[in-house]
Amino acid sequence: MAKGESKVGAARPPAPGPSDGAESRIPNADVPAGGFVQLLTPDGDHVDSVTAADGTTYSVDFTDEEYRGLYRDMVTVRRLDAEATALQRQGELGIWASLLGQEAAQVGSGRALRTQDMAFPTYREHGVLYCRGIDPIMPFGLFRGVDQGAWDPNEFKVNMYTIVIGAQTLHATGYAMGINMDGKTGTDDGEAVIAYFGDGASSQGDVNEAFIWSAVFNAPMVFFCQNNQYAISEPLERQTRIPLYQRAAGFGFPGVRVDGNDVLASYAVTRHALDRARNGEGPTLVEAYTYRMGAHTTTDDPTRYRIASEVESWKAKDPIARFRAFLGKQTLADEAFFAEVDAQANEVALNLRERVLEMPDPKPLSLFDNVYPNGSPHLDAQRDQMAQYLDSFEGSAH
Amino acid sequence: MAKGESKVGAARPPAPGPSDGAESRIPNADVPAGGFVQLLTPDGDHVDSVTAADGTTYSVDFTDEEYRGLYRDMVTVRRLDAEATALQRQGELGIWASLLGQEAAQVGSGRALRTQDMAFPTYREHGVLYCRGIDPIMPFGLFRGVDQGAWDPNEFKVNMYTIVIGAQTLHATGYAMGINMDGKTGTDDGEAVIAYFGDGASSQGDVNEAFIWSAVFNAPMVFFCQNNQYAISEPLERQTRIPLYQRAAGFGFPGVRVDGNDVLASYAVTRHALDRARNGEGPTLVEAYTYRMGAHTTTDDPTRYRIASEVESWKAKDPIARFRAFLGKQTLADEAFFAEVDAQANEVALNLRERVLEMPDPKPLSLFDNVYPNGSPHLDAQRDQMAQYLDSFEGSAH
Amino acid sequence: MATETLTMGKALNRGLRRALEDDSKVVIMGEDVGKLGGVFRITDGLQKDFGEDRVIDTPLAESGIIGTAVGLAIRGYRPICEIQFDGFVYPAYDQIVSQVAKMHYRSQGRLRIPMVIRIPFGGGIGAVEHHSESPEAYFAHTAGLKVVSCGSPQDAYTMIRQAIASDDPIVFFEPKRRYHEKGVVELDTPLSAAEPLHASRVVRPGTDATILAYGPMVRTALDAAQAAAEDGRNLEVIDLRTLSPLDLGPVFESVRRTGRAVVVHEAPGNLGLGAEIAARVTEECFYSLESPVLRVTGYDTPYPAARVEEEYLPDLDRVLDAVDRAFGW
Amino acid sequence: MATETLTMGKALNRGLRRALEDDSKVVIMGEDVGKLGGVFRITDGLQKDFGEDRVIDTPLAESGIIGTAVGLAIRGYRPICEIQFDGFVYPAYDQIVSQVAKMHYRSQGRLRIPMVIRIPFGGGIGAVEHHSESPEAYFAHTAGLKVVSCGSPQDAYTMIRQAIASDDPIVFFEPKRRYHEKGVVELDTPLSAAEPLHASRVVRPGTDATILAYGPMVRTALDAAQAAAEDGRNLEVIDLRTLSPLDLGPVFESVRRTGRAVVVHEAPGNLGLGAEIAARVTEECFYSLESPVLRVTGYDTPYPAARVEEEYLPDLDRVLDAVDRAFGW
Ligand SMILES: Cc1ncc(C[n+]2csc(CCOP(=O)(O)OP(=O)(O)O)c2C)c(N)n1
Ligand SMILES: Cc1ncc(C[n+]2csc(CCOP(=O)(O)OP(=O)(O)O)c2C)c(N)n1
Ligand SMILES: [Mg+2]
Ligand SMILES: [Mg+2]
Repeated sequence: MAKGESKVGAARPPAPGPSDGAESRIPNADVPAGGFVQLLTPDGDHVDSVTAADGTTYSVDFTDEEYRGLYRDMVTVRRLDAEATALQRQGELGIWASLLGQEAAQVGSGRALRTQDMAFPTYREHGVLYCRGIDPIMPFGLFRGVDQGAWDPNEFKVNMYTIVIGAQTLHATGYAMGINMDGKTGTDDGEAVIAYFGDGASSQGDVNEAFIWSAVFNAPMVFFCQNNQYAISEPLERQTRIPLYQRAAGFGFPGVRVDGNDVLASYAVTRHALDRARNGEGPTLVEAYTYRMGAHTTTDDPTRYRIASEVESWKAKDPIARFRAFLGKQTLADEAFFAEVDAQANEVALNLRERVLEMPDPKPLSLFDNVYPNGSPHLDAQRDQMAQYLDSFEGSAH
Repeated sequence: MAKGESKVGAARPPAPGPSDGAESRIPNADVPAGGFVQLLTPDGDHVDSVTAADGTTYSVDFTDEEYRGLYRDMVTVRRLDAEATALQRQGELGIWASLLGQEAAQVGSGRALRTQDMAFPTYREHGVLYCRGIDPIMPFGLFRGVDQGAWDPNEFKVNMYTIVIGAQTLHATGYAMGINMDGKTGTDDGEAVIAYFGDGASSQGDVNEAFIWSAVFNAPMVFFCQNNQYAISEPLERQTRIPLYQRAAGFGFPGVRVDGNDVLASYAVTRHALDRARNGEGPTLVEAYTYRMGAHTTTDDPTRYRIASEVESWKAKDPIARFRAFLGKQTLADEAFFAEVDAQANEVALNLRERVLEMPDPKPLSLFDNVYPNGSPHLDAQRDQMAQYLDSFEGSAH
Repeated sequence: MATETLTMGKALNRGLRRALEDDSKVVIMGEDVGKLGGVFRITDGLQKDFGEDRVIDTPLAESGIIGTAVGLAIRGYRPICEIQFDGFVYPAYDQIVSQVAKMHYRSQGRLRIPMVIRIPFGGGIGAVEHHSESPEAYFAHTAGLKVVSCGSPQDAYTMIRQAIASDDPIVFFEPKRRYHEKGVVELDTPLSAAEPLHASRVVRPGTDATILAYGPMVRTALDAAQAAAEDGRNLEVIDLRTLSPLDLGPVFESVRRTGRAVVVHEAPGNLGLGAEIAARVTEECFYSLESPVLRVTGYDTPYPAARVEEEYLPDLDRVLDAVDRAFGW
Repeated sequence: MATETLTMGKALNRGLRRALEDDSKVVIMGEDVGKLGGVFRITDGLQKDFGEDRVIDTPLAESGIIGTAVGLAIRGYRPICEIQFDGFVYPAYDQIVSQVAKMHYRSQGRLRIPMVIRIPFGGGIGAVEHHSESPEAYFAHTAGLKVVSCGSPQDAYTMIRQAIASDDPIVFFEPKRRYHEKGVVELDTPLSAAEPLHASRVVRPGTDATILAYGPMVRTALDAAQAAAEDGRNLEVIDLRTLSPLDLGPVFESVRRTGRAVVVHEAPGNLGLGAEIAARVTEECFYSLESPVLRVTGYDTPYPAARVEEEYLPDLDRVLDAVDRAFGW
């Protein structure tokens, strides 16, 4: 479906703008106070374009195939996520941080990246990695406990996962400063950086320093905050008393809130912000308003801090269901397509499972590897000691 | 002079409001882009009241005696400051951080505090301490190197100086949370807290966390930022690309910029913000737009990073000269008064000098005192060892 | 006297509850300490019973937690700050090292910061990175802080109460992998009658060598002593309990008898607690030592991936190996 | 070969200049490093000659300095971060300990963070609080970081260039009270021909006891050796130079000859470098030691007010006193 074809009569959502500051979260309303950019309603109705308070008009222009691709992405990352949760339950992963409910925010923003762009994820952006074309097994080493990331950020244009909340936003900013220093901004094919973080992370000093740095150095940055309403058990009100996207204004760059359960709007807003950045117009904060449908991680028990009805109300806004409705309404896809996507996702997931189970445990002595690029005689001695010690046990092969 | 008596025809300064974000500092203009609250022009003309963009009207209502008192305060703290600089040059202080040029911001805000309020200074707020009625010698222990503050914050309602940039803003916020917990907010005689910090400090994570905390807990806080245009050698542009007072909006509380060289406006804006805080209306950020006329500290050489003409242009806005002009124009004071104030300030300064020179050096063994409220046998042993060691030198008396 | 069999986690919870009951100035602050009761449930039920002003869910920022707690302490409160995991204390490092540790000194005794910083620490739980660190040396090296660690449910219950009652700022390391281990806890002994907080203790008397441990390694050391006993070697085990200041009197006394000492901790050996203990024991017991003080510690690498952590962590075998080496010196 | 007499500060400046010339990826970042040339003028003139993109005045936030430098390093830059004073490194502690130190390990060697963190450290300059700290133990205890300190203008010039050229993340401690001391500096020796960065060095050979020092205390140790020589005692002085990893081979060799060792540093003794060195020397030279390894260090208090710092800091007399005690053991 090309731009302009759809004239579904959805009421235009309130444009993003200053709210009264009193109530930042109305869980049972479709649209939060202060509004957000939405191109696809929960019922799957598509509006052509939406103009935000700052005058920016957002729209998407996908081919039919691309629309179906977004659906396939979302279904696949959800299926992979479910497999990971199952693997954890079966003791095959130490822990898993599920993206359930955040597929649209991740696939929309992930697909908005151009090849030359660089992403700095937290620990939950499995969907973003997937959209970068990365083997879905890549983050599993960390969660299985066989490694701690172990990939080259520059090879995949995705930094390793960062668990220390907020730290990666500064890394992203520094990387983006480097883009400026390399003269790789100011044109349509410039480079840009996206830093992912959560609503909770917005309280960390590091994140606010990243805002300052990126503003002062006009870094080509998109700060992509997935506001999934919770930092483990703590609701958004523990982090801010006004909508998060407004934080940016205080630092002198634009902030925009997007319906994070709407893959089209997530794409459009992120793409626009990235293109601003690459063109030398500096940073943008995107708040993707979404919901963590599952537990914080597999060790969490969300029933202790949130009520079932809240979760239910968000189910009505499910990012995949609405996109499926949209594809159906627009006859962009039929049941056969949906079944094929499910089947393929299933296959990818089962393949992943198999490979996760085969991931080799690290060798004991490997714990001494790669502490320093130039090595250390002190560590070499410790390694030798450990080798000798292990040799003292019968039949040990390290 | 009571409110309303003066109808000097000063052009009303631009009210504070959003600027275009492009230029935050125009050193040679009287009024920065974005405006500020000013009640007294550099020529000493007093406007009755000024209404800011957010609708708040600021004015002062002093008796003649109080007006003269403000002048006396400013002259005295400047004179004491000059004495301190001289003492440092003569080797009697290790270092001195001069407040030269910031007298109005400090005296205005310091006098705005009510008895029950608590202040958290940086290392430059000698004028605020003075306004709290504290013996001017109090901060000299630190700068002479005989102690590290050594006063009880609760006795003077002023925390010790904090040298680690920004750290005190969190202390202030915690203290203010305690006021809420004690039920001491919500009335006209509630308690409030003021935290001082600089333009440079605004970049520290701690300061931004303090903004977040105070917003979330609706802490009775005034963040008083003396924007003196420099963090040592770095101009404001290294910290922000929009006016600093606008930072607050991103955290959900009001920010206001005041002419920090105008003691009346500094008083009015601070008093209003403190009263909001004590009444339970939460935090305010006040940006006092001023200029550090001297070096960062006595070890600094500002000629390396700023031009003489800039300093000259700010001399025209001198906070004391303008207040003196105002007193003269309004016939609130005559030459005899000015001479008497100078003489008295001189006397206070010479008295201070004498007492600084008499400050006793700490005894060697005192370095073991007060490490822990409950002491430590380990340290007791070290102290005994040191005592023995010192005894081994002939004629030592520790 | 009331005794109950409690896990260490529950014992800590009971200790915190007692402190909240006993002193209205005591407040608990941290991430998820409220409804969730903390990710380890150590504060379970406390917000419900004491309210949101006493058990405060904070914004997600550790420097903010400690920095605001300093302000609360100046105001007269006694804050207990929970750091969710060992690896997340570092954003608060400046506030702890430059503010908390120094306030009393700087004020020449006029100000007290009666703060307890609770840190679940150590590995062995199969966690991802940053969740298994042993940062105690950083704090023990910092003058102005006191540092303790509990090795049993009874100590957990008593020591947390003593730490809260103390006017010293105390970093309280909880051996998270022992949270679920049970022990009999005497609940009603008055604090004044309990063993002092800053005292080490012989937890198993012996004659042949002295094993020094704290926190999670106390259990490991006791297990090693048990195994050694079966081989006819009689090891004395001392639970250090206080890491700063160290209480080495009982250690010197023991080493003078045994002539051999092995220090065990999970933290990297390089500049760890073991180094300080070895240096001091050598100085005090120079002529009694049959072998140098040996150290069994984590290696000098970052904490490794979970599936190799068992190789990284000291265990019974490595302790016994060190004892053997001490005997073979 | 070009030699010049330079202060240590100027030698560092020349080393930085060379590094900026030699590698276009080298950038300097920090507070006031530009027009001002840093508060100690170590970067004097560099921004003028290399531009604002190579010598970057940053916002006032240490975590931001290190955190963005990590990003620049990922992008292929070689950042040199200046921390203005020792006491202001702590806000960056998390980025240093959890990010800089671990990136190479976490990536299994795929990522390098060739960062140098320059920290003017130590006391003796009459400064106010937070300006005279010796935090090296915090970093030496941290696996994944290397830590060095220079004791002479020549080493300052060579070691800073080696540190910048190294792919390891290095914390570079500069003895600020020695910035103004002069020495002859050989400027053109290729780095490949210079002594390795991570090597300790005998700076005064001797036979009777071994004095170990680094940074500001090298001068003090040499002065003590000079004074002892007048009393007929022949002390060997070793400049440790590398604090992590320690290069103790020459130390063991020396102590086996002398039988006595004294470690000197300004940092508090408790869990300081001296503890680790004492533990290792004892382990390696157990049967050669005539006395335990003694430590002459700052006391275990916060750094005191300037007017009493001379009592706090190790000096010639305290070093000689320790040597006496070693002989009297
Ligand atoms: C510095 C730090 N403190 C605490 C934690 C423990 N922790 C892990 S995730 C989390 C909540 C994060 O919330 P948010 O930023 O909203 O991201 P989300 O998990 O919701 O995606 C916390 C407190 C951590 N990882 N790092
Ligand atoms: C954490 C920290 N970093 C660096 C410094 C060194 N330093 C002292 S004052 C200063 C500049 C402060 O500027 P600003 O906040 O504008 O206050 P001003 O001195 O202008 O009043 C710096 C960088 C410090 N004291 N603390
Ligand atoms: Mg969240
Ligand atoms: Mg300033």
